[in-house]
Amino acid sequence: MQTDELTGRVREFLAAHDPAGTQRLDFLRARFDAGLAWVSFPVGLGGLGLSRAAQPAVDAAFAAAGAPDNDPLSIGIGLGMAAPTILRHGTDEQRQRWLRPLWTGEEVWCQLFSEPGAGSDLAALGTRAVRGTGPDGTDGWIVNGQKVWTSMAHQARWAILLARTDPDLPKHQGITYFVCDLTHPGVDVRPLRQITGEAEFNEVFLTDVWIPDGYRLGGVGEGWRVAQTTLMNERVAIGGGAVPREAGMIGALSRTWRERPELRGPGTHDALMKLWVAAEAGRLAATRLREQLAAGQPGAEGSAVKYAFARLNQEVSGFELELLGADGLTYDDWTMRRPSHVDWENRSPGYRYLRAKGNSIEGGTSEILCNIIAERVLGLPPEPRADKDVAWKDLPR
Amino acid sequence: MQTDELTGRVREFLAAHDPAGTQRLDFLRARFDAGLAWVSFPVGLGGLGLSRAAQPAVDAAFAAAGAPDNDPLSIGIGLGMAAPTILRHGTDEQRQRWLRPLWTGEEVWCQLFSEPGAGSDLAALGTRAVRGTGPDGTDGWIVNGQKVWTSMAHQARWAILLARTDPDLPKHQGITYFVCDLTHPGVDVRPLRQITGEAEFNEVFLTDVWIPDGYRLGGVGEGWRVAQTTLMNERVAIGGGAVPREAGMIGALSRTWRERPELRGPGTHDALMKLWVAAEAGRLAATRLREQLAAGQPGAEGSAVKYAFARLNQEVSGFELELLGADGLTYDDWTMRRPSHVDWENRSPGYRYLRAKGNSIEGGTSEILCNIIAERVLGLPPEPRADKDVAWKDLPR
Amino acid sequence: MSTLLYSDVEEDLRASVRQALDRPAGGDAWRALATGIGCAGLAVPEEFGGAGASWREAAVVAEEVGRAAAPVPWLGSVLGTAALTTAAVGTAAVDTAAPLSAGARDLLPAVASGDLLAVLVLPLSTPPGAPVPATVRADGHALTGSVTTVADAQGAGVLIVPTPDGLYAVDAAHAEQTPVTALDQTRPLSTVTFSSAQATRLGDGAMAGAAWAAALRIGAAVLAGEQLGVAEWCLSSTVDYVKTRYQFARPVGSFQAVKHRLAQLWVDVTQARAVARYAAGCVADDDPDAAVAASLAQAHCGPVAVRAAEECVQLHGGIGFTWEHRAHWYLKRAKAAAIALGTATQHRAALGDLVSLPPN
Amino acid sequence: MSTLLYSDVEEDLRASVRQALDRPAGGDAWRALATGIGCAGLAVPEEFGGAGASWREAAVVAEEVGRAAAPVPWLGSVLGTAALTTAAVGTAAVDTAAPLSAGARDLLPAVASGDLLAVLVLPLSTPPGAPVPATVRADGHALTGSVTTVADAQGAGVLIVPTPDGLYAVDAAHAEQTPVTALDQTRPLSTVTFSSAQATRLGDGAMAGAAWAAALRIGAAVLAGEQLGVAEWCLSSTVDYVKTRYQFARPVGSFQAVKHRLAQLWVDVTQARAVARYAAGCVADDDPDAAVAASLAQAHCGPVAVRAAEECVQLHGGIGFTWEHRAHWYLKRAKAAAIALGTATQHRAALGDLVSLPPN
Repeated sequence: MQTDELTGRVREFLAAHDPAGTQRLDFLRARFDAGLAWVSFPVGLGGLGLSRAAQPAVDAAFAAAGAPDNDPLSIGIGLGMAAPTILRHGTDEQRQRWLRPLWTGEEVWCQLFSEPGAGSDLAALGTRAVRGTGPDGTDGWIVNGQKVWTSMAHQARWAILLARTDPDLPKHQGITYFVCDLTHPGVDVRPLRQITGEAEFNEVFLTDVWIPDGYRLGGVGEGWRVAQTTLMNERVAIGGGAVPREAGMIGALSRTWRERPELRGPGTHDALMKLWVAAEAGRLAATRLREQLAAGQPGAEGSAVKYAFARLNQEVSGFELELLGADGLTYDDWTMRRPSHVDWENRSPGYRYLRAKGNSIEGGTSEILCNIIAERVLGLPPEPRADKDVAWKDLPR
Repeated sequence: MQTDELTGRVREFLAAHDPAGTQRLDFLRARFDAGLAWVSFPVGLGGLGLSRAAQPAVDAAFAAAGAPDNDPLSIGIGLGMAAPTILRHGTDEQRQRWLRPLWTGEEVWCQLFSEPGAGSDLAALGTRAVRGTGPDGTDGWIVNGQKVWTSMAHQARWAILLARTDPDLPKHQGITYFVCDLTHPGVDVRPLRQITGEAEFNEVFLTDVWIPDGYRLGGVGEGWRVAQTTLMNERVAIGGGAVPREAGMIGALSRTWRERPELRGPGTHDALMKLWVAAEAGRLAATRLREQLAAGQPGAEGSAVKYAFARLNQEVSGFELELLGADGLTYDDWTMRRPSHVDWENRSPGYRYLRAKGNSIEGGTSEILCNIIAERVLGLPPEPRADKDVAWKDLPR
Repeated sequence: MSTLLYSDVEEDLRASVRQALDRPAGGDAWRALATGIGCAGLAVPEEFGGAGASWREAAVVAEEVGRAAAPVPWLGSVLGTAALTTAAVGTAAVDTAAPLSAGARDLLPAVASGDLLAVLVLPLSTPPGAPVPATVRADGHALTGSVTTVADAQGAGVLIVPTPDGLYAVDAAHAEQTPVTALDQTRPLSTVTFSSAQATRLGDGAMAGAAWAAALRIGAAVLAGEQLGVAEWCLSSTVDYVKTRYQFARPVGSFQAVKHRLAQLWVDVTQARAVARYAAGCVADDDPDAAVAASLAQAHCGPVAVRAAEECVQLHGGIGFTWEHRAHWYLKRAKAAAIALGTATQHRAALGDLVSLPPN
Repeated sequence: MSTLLYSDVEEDLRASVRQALDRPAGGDAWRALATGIGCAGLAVPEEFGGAGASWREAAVVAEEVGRAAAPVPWLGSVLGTAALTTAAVGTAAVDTAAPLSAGARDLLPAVASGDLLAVLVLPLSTPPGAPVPATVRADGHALTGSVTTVADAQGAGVLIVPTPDGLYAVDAAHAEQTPVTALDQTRPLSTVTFSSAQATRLGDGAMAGAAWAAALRIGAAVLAGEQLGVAEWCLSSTVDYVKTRYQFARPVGSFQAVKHRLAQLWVDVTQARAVARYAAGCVADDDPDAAVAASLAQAHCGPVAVRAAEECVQLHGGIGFTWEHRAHWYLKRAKAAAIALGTATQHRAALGDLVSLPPN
């Protein structure tokens, strides 16, 4: 489909559904049904089977018309991780059931992967799912375990869940991928306060939680393979459009420098400019990666972009506090909140400093990213492994 | 023995051997025979059985009297590595034969340990020694192999040598420690030019070199244990007395900064001061280590001092070249020479930059030092090892 | 140069302090420290009821306070006591013709006993070499003005106030304090405001300058001890953690990248120990090199503590990012301490002047 | 903003250059490059016999020159050609009312053909934003004066000499050259001395300034390509080496500390590629952001190349420290290139002015 035809369709849709005169949810459902939600998805599932490259123009046209959006920042896990996995590994029935309310935001999703004992080594997870019979007499699974680092769990209806269905197999082989209904009994979501004072994340305790077998994504024991779709989408997500110069933390720092000449000192200018250069280098590298992806050149630079982003955020925010002197000794607010996403823009420099510490841990630690780059990009040999052919239950821990 | 008595002996010796009126070699031999060479060595072997702490006062008294010294910089390997090993592991006959001319400098020593295939992993060395009969019909060893990074080999009479006597044992167990007479046939010393243009080091090719069994230090197969004495002395050697502030490369850099104000720029001052602080921190840490050793508190900081020294030298010399601008683009002399030691003082900044690259390789790479610190000081667990119980000849390489 | 090692007396003191700070929360750690062990009087001359020890011992206390990230006003106490002692007995390193202060001598016994916490009213971010600020003005025996981000003042009994015109003491009850939300919650900050507050004049402007300079220098040296303690806790707790945390069926601490980072951190901590000891010794001896030593210590130990705390959070993985784990207190304390009494950058600039390496 | 990717034409060019530089020593690599492939005329407009390509393509050539650490005068050629082209056709980025230079137009065809190597007479260490130096003075059509550490001049046919009074061309035979012992033996340096040397006046002082500024900017962008090539060779040769070098019965490249260092280096090289491409695109398009892009490229790519070369030496262990192994040529080239056309520090200072982040 040509760009012309696509923008024509958006125009038609907008003509038929006046954003100003339509209920938000009705509008979003209609947009989904018209295939104008995620245009790279198949027809009938909110898309038109186009390339991903066609999406930004569509979103821009809706935004320009003042149409409501689906608050993508708040439902990022559903959009970015659950949806691609359901699309690729789900049955027709599962896709029909879950994708529409996921996209409209009626149903929020979260991710139950990490565990206290399985962080970087996710495949070591120990949450158990054993076959059982449900309240309605159907076949399914009884799940017990503890998950952690679960953002949005307190607002979510559904979770994608990895659980171990066979502890006698090596760790990658005994895992199965489920969708868990968080309204079922036995799900206990507790806020997990972090060093910023907030609780973006939760711990989720699962006690005899019932999951119908129809909520399984992929085969029994195929969970690790299915999870690769989810994780790849997590790491590749580096935003859609081009980022302007001085976006992000370097912008805040540059503004501080420009607006508060009294903070400038002889020893700090070169350090500031080092960070400015690093920010610009990171921005251009991300831009080049986007061009590569758009040109169909698969680049492994996604891990590099995430790694560099964490490093830069930590350096910039650390420098800013010291530059600020007296103000760097203060904090805005230690109140425990449960925000739906990180607010880099409106919180204080102290918050940015602390929150940035998470950037090198969440979604793959910087250490794991370095392993990935070293082995998958540079082709360096793996380290000797002690966990390849050992039953999960026999692993040292 | 009290300090008074010791300095009394030196005074007596000097009265009996006027430095001005005695041949250098005669003077040194007499000093050795008087037990005033290395006073911590046993009586009869150049010493008086005193503590190491007594040495600086003796050396200072001889220096003050204008006495000739044994040019310790040029015979450092003999003094620092061969001598302690001969003393600890040699027979009485070996000690009597080798220590006196070693100390006086009549016979220069070098070290044949490293090989092209055994650098950091020294214990993997492959130079072979097999039992044989010498030209005089005595029992001994025939040695074949290649050694590398051998300073002073072109001037040396003797070498301490590690060779493999049993390839069927795991790598640490089949090594034997020898003294090799470099005047024997089959020893081929070739200069090894390094990135500075000089050849401080040599490659030594050993082809059917005869070593009498009487030149073996320690038991057959005990070579790795014997070598620990040698290597420990290499790494602990961090000089005797206190080092003044701005000694070493930071001094040269500071002088440049003070004498050439036109080189100063707004962005470089903080970088200069970072290096000054690092140099001073390294100096104080080495001073503290010396105090610990003098107080009998065994410190593992020796590895830290060497690691930090290499890091600092590389950073300081790299910064100096950039500070110098046009002058940093030049070099003093690419002529191939064979110096007996490193000349940090009189060569150009470019030489210092290049030569400092060797500081993190020679005498234990910085990577190996980090391993030592991590495992022996911090007690971190070793990595999985593939070479522990495998015969040397079956190791992957 | 005095020794860089710890004496047996210092090791005994360390053990006592560590025990006092290990007590379950609820006990008054500060009272145990100040009065119980007698830390408050450590560096006060015996003639004023002090222990007649020195800032070397005070730095050992700081190491333990840092190691525990203890919310005790040790830095505030050191700064106040340093100013008072300087006013009472002078200092060789500061050229001042000011007569010694009878007022300071009167205050010192109560301070030395631990009954009276004297805190110096200065912005915690004051850099080295800064002049006495003119934000508080004296009108006869009444002070008016305001100072922001003052550390440890909330439990103070007496506030020592340097002004360009003179050095004053104000009963803490006569000042208004507004708490500041601090990045480092273990070291409370407040804005201290005087509204014609009744004050005792301890000395003239020259004495105020001398006390101010000595306190900044001594504070920087002692703070380096605290930073060393923070770094040591972070390193050792991280080493302990990675020995027992398994991922990929191996202890995390067996991975070489982790090992090398911790080894390099250990090298820097080892240097920090030497540098902090040197600074403590220099200020204890009123050595001519004290200003260099203090700035050197801040330039080195501040960044080492921050890096140790950052590595601690990172190498603990997710758990290190939680409020529940102790790591975050150390991170915040290290970062705030890196700003306290001047950043490393500011100390490097000061060093340039002190050792004749001018910026241009 | 033009694309940051390489076009197919650029990849073909790269392949040709790589092949030419791979030839066994002895062949005239520069002639093969300049004339055989036509690199000399790449960025010269077609009307003067050039290929009418751009500095983007010139930067691709520089990448291959860097990757081979080839002793060819590519940087000298770029600087000279940039100055001449600017004089001949002007530049949008530099505000100059100077008329276009007939003399430059006369010279360009021989330059474009590769028959005449035109080299700009400037000290290689000239930082960004430096004014035209006054070390050479014109008296009528005779030049007198001396310029140190000029790169690649020893094979030049014509020397382009900017002075505050005007832009001149001097037959290389009319200048005296004294070779300088260079740290980087792959890029010869000399001191160029004019003693009443006969010169052709190409333009006035304004044109000299415009040509000078354009050459510095273009040179910085193209040099970033060279630094990228150096870094890429160092990274890839090190990766290859640690895959096959066994110590402790394992490939050295299987040790995590080594892996992480190489991964981090790869991240920085990836960024260097984007930054160098951006700079090449900006100077090719005479983009208003060209000065920022060129200084950004030098500030980033210079240090990355040095670090890559240093890691290359270190991770090769002993063999990397020998004269016999190629690593040292890259180390010396990277370090000298980090000084050439201004250090990273100087470029960061220049950037501060360009992007309104003033030092004080």
